[in-house]
Amino acid sequence: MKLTSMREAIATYVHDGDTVAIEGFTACISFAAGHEIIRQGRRDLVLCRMTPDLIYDQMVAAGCARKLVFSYLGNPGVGSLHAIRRAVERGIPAPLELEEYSHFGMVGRYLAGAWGLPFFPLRSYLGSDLPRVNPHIRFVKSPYGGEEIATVPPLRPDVAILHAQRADVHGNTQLWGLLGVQKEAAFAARHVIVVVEEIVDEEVIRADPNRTLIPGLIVDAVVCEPYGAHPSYVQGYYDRDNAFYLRWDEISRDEAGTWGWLEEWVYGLPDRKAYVEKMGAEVWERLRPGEAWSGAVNYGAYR
Amino acid sequence: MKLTSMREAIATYVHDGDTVAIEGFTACISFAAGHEIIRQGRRDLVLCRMTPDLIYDQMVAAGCARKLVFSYLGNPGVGSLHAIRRAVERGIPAPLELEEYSHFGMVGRYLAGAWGLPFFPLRSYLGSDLPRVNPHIRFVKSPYGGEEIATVPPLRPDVAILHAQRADVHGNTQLWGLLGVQKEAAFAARHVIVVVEEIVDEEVIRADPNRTLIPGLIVDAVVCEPYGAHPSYVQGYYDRDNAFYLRWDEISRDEAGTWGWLEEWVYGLPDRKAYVEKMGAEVWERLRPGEAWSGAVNYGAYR
Amino acid sequence: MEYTPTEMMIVAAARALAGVRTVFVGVGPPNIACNLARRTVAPQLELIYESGVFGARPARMPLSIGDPALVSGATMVCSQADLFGLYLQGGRLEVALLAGAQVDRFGNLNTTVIGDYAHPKVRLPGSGGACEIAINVGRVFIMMPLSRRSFVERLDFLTSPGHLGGRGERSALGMPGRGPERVITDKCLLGFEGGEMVLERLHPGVTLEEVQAAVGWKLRLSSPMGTTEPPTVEELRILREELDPQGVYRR
Amino acid sequence: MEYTPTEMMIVAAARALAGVRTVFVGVGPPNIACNLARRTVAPQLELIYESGVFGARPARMPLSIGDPALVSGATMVCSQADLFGLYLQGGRLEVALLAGAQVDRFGNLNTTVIGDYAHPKVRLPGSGGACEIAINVGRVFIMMPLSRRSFVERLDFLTSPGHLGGRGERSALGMPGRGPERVITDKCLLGFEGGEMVLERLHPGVTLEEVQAAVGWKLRLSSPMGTTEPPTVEELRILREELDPQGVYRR
Repeated sequence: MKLTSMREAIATYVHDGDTVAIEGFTACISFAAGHEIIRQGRRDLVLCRMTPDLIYDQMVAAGCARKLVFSYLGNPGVGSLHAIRRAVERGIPAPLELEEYSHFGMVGRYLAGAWGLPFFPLRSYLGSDLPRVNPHIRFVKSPYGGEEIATVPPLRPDVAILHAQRADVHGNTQLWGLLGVQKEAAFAARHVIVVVEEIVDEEVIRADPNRTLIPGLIVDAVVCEPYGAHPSYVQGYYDRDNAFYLRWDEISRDEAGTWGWLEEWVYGLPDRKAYVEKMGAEVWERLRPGEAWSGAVNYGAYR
Repeated sequence: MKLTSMREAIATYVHDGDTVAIEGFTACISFAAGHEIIRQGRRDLVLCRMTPDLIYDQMVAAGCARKLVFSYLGNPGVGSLHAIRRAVERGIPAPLELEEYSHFGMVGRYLAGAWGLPFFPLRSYLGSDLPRVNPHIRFVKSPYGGEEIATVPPLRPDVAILHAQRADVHGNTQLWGLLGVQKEAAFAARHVIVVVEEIVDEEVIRADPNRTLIPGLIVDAVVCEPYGAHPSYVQGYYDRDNAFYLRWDEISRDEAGTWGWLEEWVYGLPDRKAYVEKMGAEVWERLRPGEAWSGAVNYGAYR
Repeated sequence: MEYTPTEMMIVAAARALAGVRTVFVGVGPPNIACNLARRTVAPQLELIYESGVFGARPARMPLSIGDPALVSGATMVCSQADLFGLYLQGGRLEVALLAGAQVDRFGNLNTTVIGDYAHPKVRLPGSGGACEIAINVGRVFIMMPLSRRSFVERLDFLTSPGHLGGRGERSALGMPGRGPERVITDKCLLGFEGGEMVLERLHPGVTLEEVQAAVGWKLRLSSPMGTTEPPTVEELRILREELDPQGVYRR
Repeated sequence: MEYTPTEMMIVAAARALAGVRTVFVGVGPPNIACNLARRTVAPQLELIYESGVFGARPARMPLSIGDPALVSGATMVCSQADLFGLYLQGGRLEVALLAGAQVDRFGNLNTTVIGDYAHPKVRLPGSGGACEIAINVGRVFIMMPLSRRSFVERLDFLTSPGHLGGRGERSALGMPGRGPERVITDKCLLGFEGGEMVLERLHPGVTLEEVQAAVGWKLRLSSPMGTTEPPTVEELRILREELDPQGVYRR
């Protein structure tokens, strides 16, 4: 396929029981993909993300997940993720298994997966209780002097879903602003869905090859979904909807409120286009940044 | 110091016996720095480079080096490096110790140095004779299933010298085109000298933060040396002087020819400026590429 | 001039950054403290955000460490792999400001759970980058309000190592960083001796009894006991007018 | 139509790439062969250069794998760490074309020294990326002119592993790649059975005796022995007019 709809992409590459990584560190989180997964009623997913954020709070509330692989479980700058806490503390709607790392540990797991390594070594976890509750965190002796260093195993998601500013129809994807672990997650995964604000001509990509983060070579599906990362943000396209991150703290405090929101904004809508329309022009107006251009560099024409 | 002359930078950060890495994969090789090191008569250097190229052939011929740490010893696209072969095969002008890896092994050594790791694991060297002749190449058992994987130790040069298109006076450096191991070598080194075609205003760097490869934080000296990478090239600024790479094959075939060239183009000149003038305008004209601009992206103004 | 305990804490943290070149920073009070330090005692201070931003020059006070305002106009933006590999583990960061739901006398921090891990009373966010920051950064400043709920005899979970059981235990494990050096609270300042917290200064108007009552173990005291200089007019002006005009962090 | 042995070798290599999606390529004949394949049997073939360039569209024939003409207009340029880590070791590359100063019957390659390592008769360039390419890439095609100096009974140095001592030795060591699958020369085509080279086809006009005389061990033969289809007019036209107008690689 390659260029396709979100409905098609999720139907084809996300199955019950799959290990799924929707990454993006604060920026470029594909809420559009998460909502479509909820709509299609996927179950028993193993959800991987450094920072589960609101998107996994919503997917857990909707009953899509059986397990979370993560390193920071909070609503950034606000507080708790209430739906996930309900699942963990009280098994609502269902018990949720936790596999917990630190940020660097998650980065190392993606790196090992992407680099085809049996493990990744990192200076963390010494003296911490984390290895006690997570048997996947181990230690190895350096062959140079025998020092002990922590290791994490490779993470190979069945599918990684990454949002970015733009790609061509072949899936060659360019991202700027925070890079998070988008590249490592993409290369670690068996299948890759790229979601972008704009599909651009191949020549736009080829004009700046150093800006290409994910090559079409490893991309299975490209979905064009403007505002698809809201309420997170896309550098240069729209701001983070901090007001919504605050509102979610109230919405999600009880099951009724959470369900009400899911009914209205996910189940009640056919697709992201409807979400964007329902959200309304003034919201997008409020979130639109001014312009700040990068300037251009010369690669040179060599004949 | 930071912004300074090549003479100052070399005098301050390159000492007899130091471990030095002048990196750059085909592109952005700081010949200007290598020639200044020759002029200042440094001795017993341990020279590290994936591809020693002409610059180390010249430095070895001049008697600067006691050891080479490398992974590919050739004149790319042409043939042998005759001066280095004379040193290795016949001890002329002096015996040269070799510490030999594969490309990935050198990359892994820089990565371990840059990342503060005691070793870097990689899938190489199995069944090869290289570990037999290089005891620094070892193997470790994975703590997940006990598979054996090769390791290389960290490389921490006393100084790394990297050429790039541009930097600001604080040393914030932007590079495009081939990236080689410039970033990893810089972070692995105890001191960093950055050599650039242009010093630009800090605002030019800040307009495109994703393009910044080496932060001023780790840079000790910035030298502005236009054409400082000739006969290698700088993307968008000048072409590779393939004619010179071919000519060097003849020049370097005997000691007399090699010495003659060094006398005329290194010892006989005070600095790079003189080299550029002596080379002549028509050479730079011949090597000037046409224009091919990257286009600009919008980072957005967030207030 | 009037000021709140939180303002005193922020000002004290800013002063502690005198002479520091690189600080690993999160949002909220630590971010305010670092920006106050830049405008006062540490003009050369470089802030590095966990999101991978270096040399940020935000046009507004960032609301999260991933705020897009941190990116536009920054000196450099790097991947999380580079941030943790090249900068943190690579030994490029001098100081980090950390906090937790619980801290013990050795500066070990808990940000994971209250109660039993398998059946937590409260599930907290977890490590984030704190565990490797605590191990790799040059020096750790702990910055959190003093309270008996937070300063405990025994942690429910050790997320990020401080001095573990005391003197020498970090180096025995080969940790690159020197670990916790100061604890900056809204009531007092503490240091460490032999890996254990020692009360060094009381903020103006705070009594030793108040402090001891808010700590879950018998505090070691330095003598003579000092008193913190109150915030200056200038410190408060920058804090209130430039850094936190909405007064979000004043309470 | 007349053609040189080198042209026959390049054409045979191009044909061998039929159906391949990604190839790890160096300059010289392999580069010409890959570009010929794209224009004939493998239009979807993606070339990846050791210098970190993907989807190159050079306006001139590159003179080195680091030629700036490969960068301008390419789909992506990445660091050497990403190239070897994400692409090669990450298992994204199907085929690589390799050569050496010496090859043995198991497809093991020597690019390091002739003679003793400590006191070499000839010091060769060394591994470059060949050692890890030979271990990690899906399948290896060896492309080199046949000669008794190169096809030897015993290597002076084993730089890049082929099938080592024969069947199963690679997998026993847990190598991701399947190793050498074809040997493409200027006189013949060879395959592997049980990890050992087997002569499969003679190029037009070449005799079995010529081939055996240029190989340092008793060659195993497949029966029936095939003959290579000579280069077509179209293959030669593309090769001579489009890819190598100067005729550098025709000799």
